[in-house]
Amino acid sequence: MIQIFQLYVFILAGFVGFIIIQRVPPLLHTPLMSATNAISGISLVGAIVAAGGQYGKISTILGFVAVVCAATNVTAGFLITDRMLAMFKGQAKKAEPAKPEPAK
Amino acid sequence: MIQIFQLYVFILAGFVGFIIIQRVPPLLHTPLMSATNAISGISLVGAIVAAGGQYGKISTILGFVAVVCAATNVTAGFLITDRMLAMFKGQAKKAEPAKPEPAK
Amino acid sequence: MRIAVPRERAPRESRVALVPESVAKLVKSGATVAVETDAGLAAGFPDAQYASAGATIIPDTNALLTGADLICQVQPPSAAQAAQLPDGCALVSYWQPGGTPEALTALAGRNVRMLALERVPRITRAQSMDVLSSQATVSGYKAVLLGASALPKMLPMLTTAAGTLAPAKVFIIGAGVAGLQAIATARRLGAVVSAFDVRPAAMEQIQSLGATALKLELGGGAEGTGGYAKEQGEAQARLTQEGIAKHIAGVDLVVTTAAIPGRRAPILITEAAVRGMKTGSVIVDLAAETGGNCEFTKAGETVDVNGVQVIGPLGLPSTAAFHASQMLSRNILTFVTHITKETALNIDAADEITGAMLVQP
Amino acid sequence: MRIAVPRERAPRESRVALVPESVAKLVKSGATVAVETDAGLAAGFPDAQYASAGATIIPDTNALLTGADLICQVQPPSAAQAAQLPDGCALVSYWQPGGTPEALTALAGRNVRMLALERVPRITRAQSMDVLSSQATVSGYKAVLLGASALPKMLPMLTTAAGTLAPAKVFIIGAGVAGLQAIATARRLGAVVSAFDVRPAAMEQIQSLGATALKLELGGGAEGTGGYAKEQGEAQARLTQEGIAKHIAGVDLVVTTAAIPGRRAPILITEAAVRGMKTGSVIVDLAAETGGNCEFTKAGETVDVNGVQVIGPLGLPSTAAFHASQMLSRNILTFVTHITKETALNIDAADEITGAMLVQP
Amino acid sequence: MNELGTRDLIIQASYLAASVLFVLGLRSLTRPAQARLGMQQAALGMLFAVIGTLLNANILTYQWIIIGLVVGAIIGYPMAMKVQMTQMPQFIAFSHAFGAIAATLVGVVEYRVRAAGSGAEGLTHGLAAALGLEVLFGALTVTGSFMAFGKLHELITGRPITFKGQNAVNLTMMAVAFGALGMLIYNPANGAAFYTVLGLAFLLGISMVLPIGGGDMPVVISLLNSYAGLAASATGFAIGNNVLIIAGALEGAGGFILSLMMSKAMNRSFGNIIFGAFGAPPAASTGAKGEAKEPKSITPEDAAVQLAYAGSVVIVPGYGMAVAQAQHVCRELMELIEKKGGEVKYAIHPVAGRMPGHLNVILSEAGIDYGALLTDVDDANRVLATADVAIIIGANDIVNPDAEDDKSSPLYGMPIFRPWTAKVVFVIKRGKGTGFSGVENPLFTKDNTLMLYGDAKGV
Amino acid sequence: MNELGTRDLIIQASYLAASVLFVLGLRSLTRPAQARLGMQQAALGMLFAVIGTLLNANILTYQWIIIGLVVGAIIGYPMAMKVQMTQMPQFIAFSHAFGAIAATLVGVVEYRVRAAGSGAEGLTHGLAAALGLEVLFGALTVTGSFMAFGKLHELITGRPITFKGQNAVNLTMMAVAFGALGMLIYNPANGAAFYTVLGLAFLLGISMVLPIGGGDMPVVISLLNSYAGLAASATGFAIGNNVLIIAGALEGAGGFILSLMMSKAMNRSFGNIIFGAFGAPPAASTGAKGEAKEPKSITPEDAAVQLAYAGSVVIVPGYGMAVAQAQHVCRELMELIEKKGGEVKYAIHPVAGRMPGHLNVILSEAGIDYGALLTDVDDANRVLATADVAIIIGANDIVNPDAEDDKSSPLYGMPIFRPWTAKVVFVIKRGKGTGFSGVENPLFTKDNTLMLYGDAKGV
Ligand SMILES: NC(=O)c1ccc[n+]([C@@H]2O[C@H](COP(=O)([O-])OP(=O)(O)OC[C@H]3O[C@@H](n4cnc5c(N)ncnc54)[C@H](OP(=O)(O)O)[C@@H]3O)[C@@H](O)[C@H]2O)c1
Ligand SMILES: NC(=O)c1ccc[n+]([C@@H]2O[C@H](COP(=O)([O-])OP(=O)(O)OC[C@H]3O[C@@H](n4cnc5c(N)ncnc54)[C@H](OP(=O)(O)O)[C@@H]3O)[C@@H](O)[C@H]2O)c1
Ligand SMILES: NC(=O)c1ccc[n+]([C@@H]2O[C@H](COP(=O)([O-])OP(=O)(O)OC[C@H]3O[C@@H](n4cnc5c(N)ncnc54)[C@H](O)[C@@H]3O)[C@@H](O)[C@H]2O)c1
Ligand SMILES: NC(=O)c1ccc[n+]([C@@H]2O[C@H](COP(=O)([O-])OP(=O)(O)OC[C@H]3O[C@@H](n4cnc5c(N)ncnc54)[C@H](O)[C@@H]3O)[C@@H](O)[C@H]2O)c1
Repeated sequence: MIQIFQLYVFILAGFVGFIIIQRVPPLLHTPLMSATNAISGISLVGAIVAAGGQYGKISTILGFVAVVCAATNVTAGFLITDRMLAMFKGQAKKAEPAKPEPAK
Repeated sequence: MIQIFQLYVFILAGFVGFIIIQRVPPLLHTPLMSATNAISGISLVGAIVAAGGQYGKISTILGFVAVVCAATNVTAGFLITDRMLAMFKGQAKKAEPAKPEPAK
Repeated sequence: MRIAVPRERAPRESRVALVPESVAKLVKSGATVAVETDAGLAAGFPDAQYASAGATIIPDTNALLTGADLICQVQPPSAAQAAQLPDGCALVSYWQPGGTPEALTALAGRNVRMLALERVPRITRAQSMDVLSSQATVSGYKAVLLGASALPKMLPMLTTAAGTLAPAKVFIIGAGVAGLQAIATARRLGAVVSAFDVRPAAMEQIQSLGATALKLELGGGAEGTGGYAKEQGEAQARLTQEGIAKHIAGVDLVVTTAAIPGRRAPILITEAAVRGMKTGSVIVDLAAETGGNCEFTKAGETVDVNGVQVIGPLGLPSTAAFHASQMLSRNILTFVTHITKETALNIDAADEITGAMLVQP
Repeated sequence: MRIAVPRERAPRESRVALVPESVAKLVKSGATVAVETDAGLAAGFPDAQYASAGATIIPDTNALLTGADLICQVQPPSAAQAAQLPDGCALVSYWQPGGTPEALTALAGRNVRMLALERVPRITRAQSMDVLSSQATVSGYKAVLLGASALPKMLPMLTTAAGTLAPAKVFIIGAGVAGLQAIATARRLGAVVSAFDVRPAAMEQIQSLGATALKLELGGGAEGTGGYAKEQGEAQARLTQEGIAKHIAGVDLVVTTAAIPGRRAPILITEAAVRGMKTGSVIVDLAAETGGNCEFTKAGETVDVNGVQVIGPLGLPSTAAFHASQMLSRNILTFVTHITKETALNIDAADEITGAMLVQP
Repeated sequence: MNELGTRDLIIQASYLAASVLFVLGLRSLTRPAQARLGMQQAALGMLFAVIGTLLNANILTYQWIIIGLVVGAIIGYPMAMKVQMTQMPQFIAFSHAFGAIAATLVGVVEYRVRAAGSGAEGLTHGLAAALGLEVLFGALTVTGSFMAFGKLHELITGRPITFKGQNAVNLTMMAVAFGALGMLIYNPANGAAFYTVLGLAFLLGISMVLPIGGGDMPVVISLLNSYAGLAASATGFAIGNNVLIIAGALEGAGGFILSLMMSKAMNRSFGNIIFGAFGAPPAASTGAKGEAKEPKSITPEDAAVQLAYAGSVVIVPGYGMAVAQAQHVCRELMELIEKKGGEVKYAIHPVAGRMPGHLNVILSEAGIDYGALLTDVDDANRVLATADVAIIIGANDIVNPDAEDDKSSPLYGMPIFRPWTAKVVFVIKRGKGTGFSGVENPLFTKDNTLMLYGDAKGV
Repeated sequence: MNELGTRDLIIQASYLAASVLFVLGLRSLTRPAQARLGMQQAALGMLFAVIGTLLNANILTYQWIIIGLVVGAIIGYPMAMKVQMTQMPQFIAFSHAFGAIAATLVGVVEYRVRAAGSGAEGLTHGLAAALGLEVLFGALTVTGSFMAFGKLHELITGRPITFKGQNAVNLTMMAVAFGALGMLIYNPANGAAFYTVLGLAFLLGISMVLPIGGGDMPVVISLLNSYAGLAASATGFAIGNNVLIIAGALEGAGGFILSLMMSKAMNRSFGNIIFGAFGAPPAASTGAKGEAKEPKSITPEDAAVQLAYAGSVVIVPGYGMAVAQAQHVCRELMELIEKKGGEVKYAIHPVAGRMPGHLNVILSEAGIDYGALLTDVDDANRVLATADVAIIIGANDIVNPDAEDDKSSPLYGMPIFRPWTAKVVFVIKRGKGTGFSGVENPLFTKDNTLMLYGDAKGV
């Protein structure tokens, strides 16, 4: 049963990703790329399990390397994204994307 | 564990519903209302289980009524939706919603 | 019913009362139309077109008028012409300006019912017979062309390798039919346009053409009945003059169109105001016919005051005789249709429109 | 350096070579400027403005010219004026039309270097000195106003209670500077505009102003050097004439601007073409000065051919003397700056621009 | 990995397929051109779900199920096919009530079965919570939907029914219901608590809808949709069925957001509709048929969508367009429509505006081609008669039918445009002002006329 | 109902929170104004996920984990803070490679552990499939990302590297990799198959990116993002972790659709970029720095969004605008910008167009106020120097810096506009045509200049 549920979760999450990303304006494509990269650092979770599991020396070493790499990815990913988005900050006040039919 | 997964499924599906419905143009609000109504006929699934389970007479009767009601809902719901949407058919060729920035 | 269209004889008049298109419609509705030779020539409608519209071309005036039930012309009849008309006929033409008491007596003598075009009431139903509106349209347009031609400047802004030319400033006084058309024309040519009118409703109308409305603090509205303006009080008038004087000191071209029905046009631009203008400025006074809105205006002449030209044009519609005739003819056609009943003339003095137009001696 | 600006004496010339604004700039750059009394009056620049710009106003022509290093004027010098000039000075003005061999001899006699404004080469750098362009701008604009005033129609389409007036059809021949400006002006007034030019590049330029380009099948391009047109071959010319004749039969107003530098203007509208036009149509021939594009054109006159008016205007820029002078003056100012080096005149015959403008006897 | 039996695999696969088809179907509604196909997919999804369920090993007898399905189809089919388009909203409500009955009944059966211990598993706290929520939302939806149907079908008055202390009563009922729910969860075997929840939910459904006006019913129906969705989800949790959870969650979230969007489109706050329905009834709105002959209004967004699907559009500009200097905006509109393959013409009335040729000037300023103008009244009326949409921008007198119909009108005798011969008419003006002549315009209350109030620049 | 321990509950709650935060964070990217806050939420989500994991009962030693986290942070921080904005794309690729290494290593560890039987469960077929896919996608991403980084950072030539039979080689490798994967699933204990998959995936990563030009790298990076997401999801399946599944699925779907959108925005087909990268290198694109001094191009959508956030905009129209008759479109653009609070000015050059005052005519046709015009070259240059965006519409010679810099240019000495002093410059023209004077314009290759090819009507 668990696998079935996992499949549901996977498919639904894929849907969510699909629909959301489709609506990201081109201006934010680069930050988005960076953001998905940051989130892909989620392998850190796997890495932690591997590194902390004490499955033997090699596994621990590999796990350790994995933790380092994943942590690097997470740190760099989120920071880069944040820096990029900070550039929009000053303009953020003007807010709200373009509407096709202005109602002035 | 199962409940956790169910919760995930519920939350993710809710997200999907939320995001999708938000983008439905006002023109289609009425068909949409009808469509969600049709889908709410999904209780048919529960009704079938209840009616077929042979949990005793009362349960079976209640289940039977439930099946009738749900089947009515499903049939009417989908047919009404279809009729409404058929009205857009003639215009469907012209397709595609407005783009804010024309690129001719 | 026999309709006669004589050739206009007044100087500066190039219009014709009915153009071939209207003639054809009248003929189709059962009337007989006789047109004097070369009646439409000056307006750009040669006899051949009338002939093919179904009219008879008659060179002799007497022959033309004989047996006519209705005579359509532009200018009012002279006493001499009036005496010539067939007994009991009807005449559709302008009566003012130009109609004389003698002519009226002569008309009465021949039992001719005179229907004055300029008296069409300004009600919604009669809009398509309203010659004042249709001819004022031409005047407003032509006045700006006249002014723009006389002006030593170009109206539009132009950025060129030889510097940027500032757009000319044009000021229109009186935002009636002519005034609004003048605003539109000056705007088309790229000028920066402002305008003034005493009627409060005119403000919005001025802005609806993209011009700025000059606001003078005067107090009290000035809209009379039928869309006409009523006369201003003494104090108001002075305030208006002063406000205008101040404004036109910076203006290149002024077109005035202010009129009050049945009276001398109000003086809006004083001597001092003209002297306060820049050399090379131009004033076109469309009210010249009724005395002018400017103290210097001489009807039919151009006066140079210290380098400011004051032009008092007469008969502007005739300078665009083709289109002016076309509209006039449409107005007359609609009116003729209004006063005909089954191909016969039916002049009903009790009718709201016809009654208002009948000139009683 | 002393610069003198005489009053123009030619008939129909109301422009002035330098306007107060330019004078002020020259004075600021270290030159002395003397202006003859009333030199700018006709263009709308009174002496007072010159005085406050730093010029000396001199009533006497002789006194004005004495000691002048550079004389700026619009019209070419007559032989008499040439003989009056101070020895060794330089003169900036138009040379053609109007410059005579006698005057040239007289200039040579006084050692005067004549710099002809109309010879500014058409290179990008010299655009701001290009008087042909700046004055043609005025001509193109005024030509349409002239035509529109003469036309018995209104240019724009108007839907009124008295019927819908069709917009007038305007046709521009020659899409050079004047022609393009004419297109723009007619379009502004609401006319339906078409245009024709032999240069293929002009097609796109015509369309860039929202007009339609008339396409005639002729074969072979016609762009010479410097943006000027070259003369057409015999057969091509005939085809052009025929194509134009066919097109203008349905046109209300024609403005012709076609010119080939240094030659008589090509005849593009033949007698037959004019006779094929509607009564009331108007032709404004801007090439009148160099012979006209229409066979009937008489420079400075209006000819009536069967109800078609052929207008051959002369000196159009002078009719908008204020703006025309302003641009001319800017052109001259730029050129004067080009030929001055540290407040002294420095006429370098080897310079691409100056060299081209020097009139050699 | 605990491998599943083939049958289970098929069941799960069809559930998965159903879920995906539901999502895709709803998604298709964001694009009108694909909506119909999408909903047919959703129907297919429903079929998968049913088939999957029928394969369920727990089902011992098919007899009643088959009969039930057939009977349901027999009731549903004519209901759906006969109802008129204008009655759609109430029949959605009606059909909806049926679905809710089913959900409620399932909840009751399940509770009975589990409480009796005859089911596969006993009653846990979680299960009790799920079932309690199921009947709460289910029952509320049943009576609420019937009420909405009644109001729309005018069995009950469409006007809000209010009485003093209504809010207090509602709040008390709600509190009690939640209290009972709490008790149920605390002690799953507490049957009294379960039925209290059920009963109160029925009452709540009625009392919630009572004070809401007929015009606001579509918002209510949407909200009830949302509740029904939550009920379905709860069922899913209770019987461990993903399809139910997913479809329910889709509906729950979708219905809720839809009701928000609808109330926004009606320019009313959601809270206002649901709770504050006291005082004056709403003036007019989409589904309302109550008030006689008030002009119908519409929002720019709705108009924009309708325009996007119009093939031929005639714009009738008047003085108001000049006042608003809306010519450029109007041109943009034209370009948008033309890009979609529609055709736009402008009908210029001889006396539109305040001077001869006023609108010619204005439109030529916007660079609109002479070719797009209809300047002859008869021509224009011919084109209007076949147009999909007529847009009246700041015009009034020139489209006043009184000029033809009412001899006493000052406009009588003036030739006018007949925009009402087009399929739909939009009128854009600032408010209920009259034109130059100062007379009222009966056009604005015609059935196919929709008012779009605002400055003429506002589309 | 199998109740969970408190610790498990906390873990699951933090995972759930992390999942929701990820979704919300990504969603915030659809609204530029909230994007930053949203991504900070996502970072918080990551924190939750890590904390949740650290609570995992299976973790016996924290020492290496802590050290690893600290080391990672120490490496990542300067990397992120020092990199220049223009180098973003390559550093995203670089950082991405690290994530992929982690995923791959986890896969290897997990396989080793499970194969050795020392883990909680043994190797099922499903687990083998999950782990196989994990290392396949993971390893592919590692080398692919490094390649992309190298190309963008110009360690490797940005030009596509192709050789004959490349496709055949790639396809063969792919086939073998999938074959090995199949064997692995069939026999989970087949370590050789597992490592074959791993090795081939490394090779595939290289060979896939080799033939793709530097300009197309952003598309590739996105696609690799997608693969990394799938790897993460596979990990999630393998170790039964929802957060991994959700984050991975979000990324997998998102990255894929993003790469599709990007290739569409570059007007190239996706397939073309990924498979057909033979022949000529792509002209130019957003992140590419490869080709020396090729003008950078941009899509109308990107330009539109950048404009939406510009405070002051100067439009420099030239002859091309007249040719395209784009004045009305230009006015719309102006209105859009002004509605957002931006200010628009038009800089009219003395010799813009083909006749004196050409652009005055054109702009007055569109009803643009004289007040919005800058007609003095010096004034205009002052305004340009402080402008956020300069838009050159169909102008060329009048903005050619050669007129100031290059004595030999025919334009030398003409006063010109200096749009490059504005923060960003958009140039809208049909192609690489020259202006009236026929000379090249070095403006177009300046660093802050972005070309928008197309008819001038196209924004
Ligand atoms: N053409 C001529 O020569 C001429 C001359 C004089 C008189 N007239 C008369 O003028 C009338 C012309 O008819 P029409 O239909 O063009 O105009 P109208 O009947 O005067 O109607 C104009 C409408 O526009 C609306 N409006 C005003 N400003 C607006 C804005 N900024 N935005 C949106 N709507 C606005 C007004 O309603 P709200 O206030 O509700 O917005 C008004 O009802 C006729 O009665 C004609 O007889 C014509
Ligand atoms: N103002 C005057 O009086 C006058 C008179 C004669 C000559 N000139 C000369 O004309 C030039 C004026 O400079 P300018 O910058 O205005 O124009 P320009 O230098 O001629 O450049 C026009 C640019 O517009 C582009 N273009 C053409 N059609 C287009 C379309 N439909 N959509 C988008 N882009 C289009 C062309 O590039 P693509 O082909 O790549 O699209 C071209 O590079 C100066 O050299 C001046 O000396 C001026
Ligand atoms: N209802 C209809 O059918 C109809 C028909 C035609 C005209 N009208 C309206 O009638 C009005 C006047 O038409 P007209 O042009 O024939 O009027 P007109 O020629 O009599 O006067 C011209 C304008 O001068 C203005 N004026 C008068 N005294 C002034 C002063 N002291 N200072 C400034 N301005 C002064 C008047 O207000 C008027 O606008 C217009 O608004 C027109 O729209 C209505
Ligand atoms: N590069 C520069 O700096 C610069 C400066 C000024 C003008 N120019 C260009 O030079 C060109 C001509 O300028 P102009 O107006 O002084 O020219 P012009 O007055 O000599 O001629 C006017 C027009 O008539 C046309 N023409 C000649 N023979 C014709 C015929 N048989 N039929 C039809 N048309 C005929 C010409 O092609 C020209 O367009 C323009 O395109 C202008 O843009 C360039």
